[in-house]
Amino acid sequence: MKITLAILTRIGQTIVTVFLLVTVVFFLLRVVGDPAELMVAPEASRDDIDALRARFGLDQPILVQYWNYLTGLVRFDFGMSMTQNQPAGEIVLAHIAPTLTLTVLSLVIGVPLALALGVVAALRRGKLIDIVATALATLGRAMPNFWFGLMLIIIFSVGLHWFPASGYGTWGQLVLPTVALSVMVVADVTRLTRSSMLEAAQEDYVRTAYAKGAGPARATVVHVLRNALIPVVTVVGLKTATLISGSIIIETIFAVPGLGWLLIRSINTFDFTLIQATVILIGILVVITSLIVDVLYTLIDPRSRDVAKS
Amino acid sequence: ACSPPGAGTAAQGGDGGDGPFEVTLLANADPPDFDPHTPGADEKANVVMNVFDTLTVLSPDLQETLPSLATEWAAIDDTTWEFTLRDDVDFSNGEHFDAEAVKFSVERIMDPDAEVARIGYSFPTLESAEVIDETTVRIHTNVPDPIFPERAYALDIVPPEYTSSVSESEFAMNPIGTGAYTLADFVPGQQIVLEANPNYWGEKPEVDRLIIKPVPEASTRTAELETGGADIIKNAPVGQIPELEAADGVHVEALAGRRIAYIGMNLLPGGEEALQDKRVRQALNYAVDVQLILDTVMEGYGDRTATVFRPDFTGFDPDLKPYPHDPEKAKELLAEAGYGDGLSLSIQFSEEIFASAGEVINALAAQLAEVGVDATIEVLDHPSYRSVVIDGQEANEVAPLFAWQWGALEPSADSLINGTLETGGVSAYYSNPELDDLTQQARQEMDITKREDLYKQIQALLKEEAPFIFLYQIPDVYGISDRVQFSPRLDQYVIAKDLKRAE
Amino acid sequence: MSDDVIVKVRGLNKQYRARGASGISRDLVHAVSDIDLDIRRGETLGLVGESGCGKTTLSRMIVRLLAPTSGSIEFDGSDVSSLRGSALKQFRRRAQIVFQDPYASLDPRTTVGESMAESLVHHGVGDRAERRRRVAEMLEMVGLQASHANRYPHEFSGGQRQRIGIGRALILKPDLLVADEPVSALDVSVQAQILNLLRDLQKELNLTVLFVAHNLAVVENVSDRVAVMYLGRVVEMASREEIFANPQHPYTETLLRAVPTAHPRNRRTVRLNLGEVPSPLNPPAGCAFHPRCEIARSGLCDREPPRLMPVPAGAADHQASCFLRAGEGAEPRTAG
Amino acid sequence: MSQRADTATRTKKRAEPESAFGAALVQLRRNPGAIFSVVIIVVVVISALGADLIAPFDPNQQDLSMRLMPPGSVDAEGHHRWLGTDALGRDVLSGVIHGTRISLTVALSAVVLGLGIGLLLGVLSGYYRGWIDTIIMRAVDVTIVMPFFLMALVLRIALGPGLGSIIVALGVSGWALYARLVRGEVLSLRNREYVLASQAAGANGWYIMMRRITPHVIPSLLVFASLQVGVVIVAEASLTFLGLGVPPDVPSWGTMLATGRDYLVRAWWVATFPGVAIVLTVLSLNIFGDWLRDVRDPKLG
Amino acid sequence: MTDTTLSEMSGSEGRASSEPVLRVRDLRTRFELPGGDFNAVDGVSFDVEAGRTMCLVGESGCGKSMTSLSVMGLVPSPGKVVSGEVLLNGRNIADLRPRELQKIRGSEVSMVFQQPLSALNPSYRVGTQIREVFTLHRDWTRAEQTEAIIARLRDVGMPDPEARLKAFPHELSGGMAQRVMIAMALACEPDVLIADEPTTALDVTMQAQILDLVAELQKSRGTAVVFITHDLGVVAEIADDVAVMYAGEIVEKTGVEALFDNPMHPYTKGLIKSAPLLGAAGERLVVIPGNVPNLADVGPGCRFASRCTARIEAGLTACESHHPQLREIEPGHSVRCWLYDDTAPVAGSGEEA
Ligand SMILES: Nc1ncnc2c1ncn2[C@@H]1O[C@H](COP(=O)(O)OP(=O)(O)OP(=O)(O)O)[C@@H](O)[C@H]1O
Ligand SMILES: Nc1ncnc2c1ncn2[C@@H]1O[C@H](COP(=O)(O)OP(=O)(O)OP(=O)(O)O)[C@@H](O)[C@H]1O
Ligand SMILES: [Mg+2]
Ligand SMILES: [Mg+2]
Repeated sequence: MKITLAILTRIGQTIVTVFLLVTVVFFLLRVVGDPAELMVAPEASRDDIDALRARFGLDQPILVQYWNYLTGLVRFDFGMSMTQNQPAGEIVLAHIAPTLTLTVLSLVIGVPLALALGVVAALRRGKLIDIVATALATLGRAMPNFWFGLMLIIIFSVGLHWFPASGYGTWGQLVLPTVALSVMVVADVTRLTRSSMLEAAQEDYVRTAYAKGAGPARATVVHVLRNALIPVVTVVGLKTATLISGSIIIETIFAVPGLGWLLIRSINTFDFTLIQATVILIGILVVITSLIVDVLYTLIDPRSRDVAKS
Repeated sequence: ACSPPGAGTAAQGGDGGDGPFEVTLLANADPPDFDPHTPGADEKANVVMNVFDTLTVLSPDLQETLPSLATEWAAIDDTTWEFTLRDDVDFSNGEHFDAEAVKFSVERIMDPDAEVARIGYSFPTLESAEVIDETTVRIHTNVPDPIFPERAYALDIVPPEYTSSVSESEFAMNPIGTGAYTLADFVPGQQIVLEANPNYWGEKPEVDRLIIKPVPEASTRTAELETGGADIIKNAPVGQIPELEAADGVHVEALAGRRIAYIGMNLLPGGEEALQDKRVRQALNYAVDVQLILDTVMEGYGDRTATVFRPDFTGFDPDLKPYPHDPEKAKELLAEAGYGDGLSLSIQFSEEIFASAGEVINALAAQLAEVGVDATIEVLDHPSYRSVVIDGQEANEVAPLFAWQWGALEPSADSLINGTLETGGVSAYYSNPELDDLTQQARQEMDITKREDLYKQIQALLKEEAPFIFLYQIPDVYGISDRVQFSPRLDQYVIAKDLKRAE
Repeated sequence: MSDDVIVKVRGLNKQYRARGASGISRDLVHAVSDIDLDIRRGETLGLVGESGCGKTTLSRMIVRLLAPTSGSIEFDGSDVSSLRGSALKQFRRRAQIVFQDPYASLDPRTTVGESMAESLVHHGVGDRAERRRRVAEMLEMVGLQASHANRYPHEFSGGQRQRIGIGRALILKPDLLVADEPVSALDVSVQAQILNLLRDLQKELNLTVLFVAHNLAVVENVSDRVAVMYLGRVVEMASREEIFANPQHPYTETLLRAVPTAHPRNRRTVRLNLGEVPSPLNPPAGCAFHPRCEIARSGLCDREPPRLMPVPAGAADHQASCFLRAGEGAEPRTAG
Repeated sequence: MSQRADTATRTKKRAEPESAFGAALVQLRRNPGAIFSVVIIVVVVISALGADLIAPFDPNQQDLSMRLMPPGSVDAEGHHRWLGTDALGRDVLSGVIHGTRISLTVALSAVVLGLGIGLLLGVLSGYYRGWIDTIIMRAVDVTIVMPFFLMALVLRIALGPGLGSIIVALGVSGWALYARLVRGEVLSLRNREYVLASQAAGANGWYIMMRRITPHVIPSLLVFASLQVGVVIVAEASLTFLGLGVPPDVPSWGTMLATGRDYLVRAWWVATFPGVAIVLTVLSLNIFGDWLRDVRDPKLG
Repeated sequence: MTDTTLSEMSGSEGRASSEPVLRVRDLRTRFELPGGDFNAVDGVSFDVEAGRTMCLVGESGCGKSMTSLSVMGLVPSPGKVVSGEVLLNGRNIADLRPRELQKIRGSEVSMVFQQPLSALNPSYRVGTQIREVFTLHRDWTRAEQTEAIIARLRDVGMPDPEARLKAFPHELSGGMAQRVMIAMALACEPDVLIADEPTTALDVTMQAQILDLVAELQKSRGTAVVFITHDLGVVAEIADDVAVMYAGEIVEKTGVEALFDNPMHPYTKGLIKSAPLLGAAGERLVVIPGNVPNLADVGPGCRFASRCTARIEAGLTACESHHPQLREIEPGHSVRCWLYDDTAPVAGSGEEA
């Protein structure tokens, strides 16, 4: 009962956030300039530009445009793309799959790896393996990912011919971008796992476990790790959000036709409707992710469950 | 280059020699659509030029006008061209090609009520088309247009029945033409597949499939070519050309391209005071060492131009020499004009305006600095830069100096002058009645020698007036797999039927 | 002294909106329900009760650090329950509070002197020198040295910090001092020092004190009168002697029985079955104590909450909220 | 009753400001990673401050005849080019040294800007709660959901090119994180007894926020910020890579990396050295930040 | 349940009752910290016999918890047991290998902590956490385990134990959680139960119930209990023997009645007098002046010297320079104080001797 209420409230919040996002993006873009001028060929006449303006309703007062856009959204109509002769909504939907595939793959690979590294680093605190694992993780944060991506291409495509450098469609093509994205995941999750392991290891209940006769292995895995995972879930959730909205560079470098790629492309062509549609969709995905994280959180942390009981 | 395991791209399909021959071409991005009559010609060219035919075609150097759907043509009077059409041509959907199709296409282009913007601006002289019989069509122009047959290269013919039976957007995504290829598959962001048209009226091409893939990052395109993931890449970053030249299984083909790079000056009222003085403008031209930049930053590619005229332009004056690199002269002129103590100007550009723009502008700025002109660099993102320059005269946000380029498709300076120098041109920040007058005369002059003479006068005037810092013809550099034989065209189109298997 | 009431609380309620983990649950915690309470000028009123029964909530409302949900608080004859702005500030000059946790109640980044002088600053008392003088005076009064003003809290022990907290509360010379478990966090030896100090100061400054504690022995030691709270309500109120010698409410009896003995020879021999404190989220209907009460009568005690009534019937200065005990004037007392 | 023992444990765990500093110094000596990071940070700061004195060349000085010289070579005039030259014949070492200044200026200003906004709004949000909180937190959500590059592009266009707009773009997109962090801390601080004590003493909301809450938020905020400086350095490089960042004539690590990418195979040194500079700096900031946090929170130390 | 008989054999019957189950000899636990090194436990010795309760009292920070953790072999780093013996059923735990030590913890000796809610793992159900003890120490089937868990919960007076199995710790009140802790500690019927301030976090009514519970369970099982508290009331309620700690040392050790009737050490006296007692209303409390010394810089003398008024009254001079030893003054009553020691050196003699 209260759980449903909680979910409804979250959905309400989500709608508010998305509405604000739409509004902010809409007006921000209008600050920027007139897409009509940007879309026509340099050789076009002023009449052509005016015609274009009229076609996309850019000649109307901005509030009218905004109202029309909102009423369209309610009907799931994101407007026509200004550069591609298709509804923006359809275009965006067609680009979700690559982004989600990459995101999920890099999580599936990155998170377990990071957990393992983090746990080992925490257990062998101050030892060589800790230093190596933390250094690797930190390196993942320190390396600009476009540089890392290009390095991957030069080494594994051009040099070793192991994987194709770009594109989307085969498994081979997923390898390098997945690696490049996973590094971002591994970096943060390893560090957090390590520190949250160390923190959980200080808790009283771990002492209780030892007092019960548990050995270090059991105390660590059963008692420390389980609780250390709770903050990790939150960060993995946040990370997922950044992966979705932050894959722009990786998708550009590896020519993966996902949402980031689409965003950069629509930004470059000043396709307002397409930018809006992309941003809104990214926003929705991010918010859905945080919903999922909340649910996971409830599963993993019994304390957050008792909202339902009294 | 050997192929990566699991790459599974079609590029390898044709390696054997007898299987279907596939060629993979990498582009920056997907074209917005495939309608030949809407703007975006450059992005769409890879598809449009292969799927559609035009009345005439130009030779790769754009010098000669050759028959295509039209077998011959003649000027009937000052404002009428008559084209004789082939009678053995069908569109790929079976619809027959005839004079009606030409008329339909002309009217489609010129339709003022079209839902979407059409490319009427590419045909400033076009008035109407008149069907004489099935294989004869007359084109009426509003002013005498000596070069209409050349312009006809841009006039793609669409099938009337199909085109009018489907919606704008359906046509744009499922184009039907008479060309050597048909659009077989389009996965946005992944690939466009063109397949040889079995009913093509001309010679059967060697390439069975042309696959076009969008890869936004230039370094990645280079890598793909080197790994065998692609066969043709356009406009590799200049810095990577030597790398490509050295790579196995890959060669580089280059051509002085159709685009002319120059540094524009804001000479409109309200622009920079100092630049109003001709001597200052000339000094800037003396100050820069364009050849050195071409030899180094441009890795030896690109051809110096005296003004903005290409050698293939009507009336090109081979005797007019570029400004020499003469810093002393530059300083002198500056001193004469009262700027002996130096001058501060800012220079605007976007990285995408031409290849290696950042480095070229940097190098230019350093050279200007040597004569006491302190050029502050301002880089904009390409879209905003375009909106600043194009039609930005009223807003006057453009910097005193700005890097720009123009790529006339025809071997004529007309569109270039019209767009960048003639009073009121979309990106013109200059107004000179004399130039306007000469241009207008040349535009309407049917006599070729007189026309050539007018253009020579224009060139001399341009060099003297120096409304730009003249730079060079931007090179078109292609990286090509050794398995493909390809010779670049001045218009930058990759015409699949002209590609051959390497021996 | 005796009947001059300085604080008069009537029908006071405080409800908290308990937030769940997801931030949206709307459970109401009835931290304080329907409290009537008088504090007489110059007395020390002890307030006892178990953890979570609302002692802190009540005491913070009395000094208006919390706004009541409903009810009135009269201070010296005027209602202060809805004061705001400068009127509230003026009230605060006269009613001050000492907190429970000597570690959390001093800002670790502020010197002790500054912390003590803060209220002087806010009320515009004196100039710098004057304030410094008063801080020094107050430090000595609570048994520290004037030179301690420049130190930071971490340089002091818990007992010393609590002295500082008391000094800070008294520096404006308030009429009422609310001490919210001022010794609960301290070791016995230090607790004794603080209790003695409070007692001395009260005499010296003619203070009215509301002294909150959960330790009955402490309350007995300092109080003139005692109020016992259970689950948000005052269930019994009487003079110290009465409460300890003649407890009327069954809960008070329970509390007294649960106190550990003072000597091993007096050890309890029977096992106590005292039950669990219910959650204030959903307190039992009727008398909140009835599920644990040995004498509760169904149909009577589980209907509606009893109010404080004089017990034994007609007693002048002894009130308890128990239907059974209040009616004892008529019925003979049942259990012992 | 719980409080007595609570405080007993707390005194063991809590690091008090003064003693923490001494302990920090002691700890520094024991931690080679921290020493390494401090050394790098000092070097970076010195290069930023003294770039003009340290760098062997003007980083913008071009010589097209000396382009792409490998590290260690000696140029026509007999000067050592320790890290080689780039495509315009500029000295890579000098570029890296001067790049320090720009990258650090951009990163620090952006962090300070974001931190300022985040601190102010976070404190307001956490202290006042209610509708102020709701509004600010929705703004936080929107900022976090909004793709960073879109924001950067829009701001850049709105504010014009140049360092200023990048700083604003980076700063503005960071505020939400700080605001969230600050709000969380404020929520836990505002019910501390010493805050109530200040209220009881007659302090108004502004005084409490400025004097009783903000000073306690700042240390953990600074730890976070030291990590964030690294993030911003990388973000600046990424923006520049996408052509939305620092202008190409300004020697920042980002521009060097972005232009050097065309030469990764031919002249690896052009992009590698600025890349290494970024990695080392960010690495050090991370190690330093981690260490700061450990020192502040001895539970982990 | 063969275990019961086993533990009974080794516990109360198989051994002469004078033979203590737990003997602690000269235990010293040292912390080496940047701020200075100190012994949190400094030469502590005591014995606990089966079926008896030994109370360790003392103020916060005097080393009570460290003593108990040292006995368990669970001293947190950087602390270390540097000397002394802990003999559990005659075996010195310092000689045991880690695996053997693990076998002992939870089965022969177990512990209940002060904060019941934080001592339970928030992520697991109560039943699961008790079950873990059986998994570690007993070869039982799941059904047997469940049965035993329910039995233990019933023993500690948990209402509706079958349902409570499924509860998470945060769903329990402090008192309930402490019962779970006790059920868990007694699950394998250990010989020794160490309870470190198990009632400090609880309300009086709850405390009374827990104290009853411990006493009862101990009586029925013959367990030896080490009960740590700072509350003399609790001592009076539950102890057989008492050791008073001050600054890492035991300063007085005796039977509980003797302690209350005849406290000897000035500190113990102060402690007893400074606690307000029910029924002694309104009296001014006796105060021990001063503060507990910092363990890192205790002087050479008696650690209580600076706060001791008796020393001045008795005109003792040795206290500040000479460290007193714990001496048995009366049978079963030991005190660490020069007042009771004729061998007390006279001022200055320390240097001469
Ligand atoms: N800010 C708050 N929000 C929600 N509930 C609260 C809040 N403050 C207190 N409560 C609840 O109100 C009830 C009374 O709390 P209060 O702190 O007044 O009790 P107390 O008698 O002082 O307890 P203790 O002895 O533990 O200090 C408790 O159940 C508590 O959980
Ligand atoms: N992990 C630790 N690191 C450093 N010092 C510690 C640590 N744990 C305890 N100490 C110190 O050891 C001494 C003894 O601590 P212990 O916890 O045994 O005291 P206690 O008598 O149990 O006190 P309390 O009544 O507060 O529980 C104290 O001075 C304490 O400061
Ligand atoms: Mg309280
Ligand atoms: Mg302890």
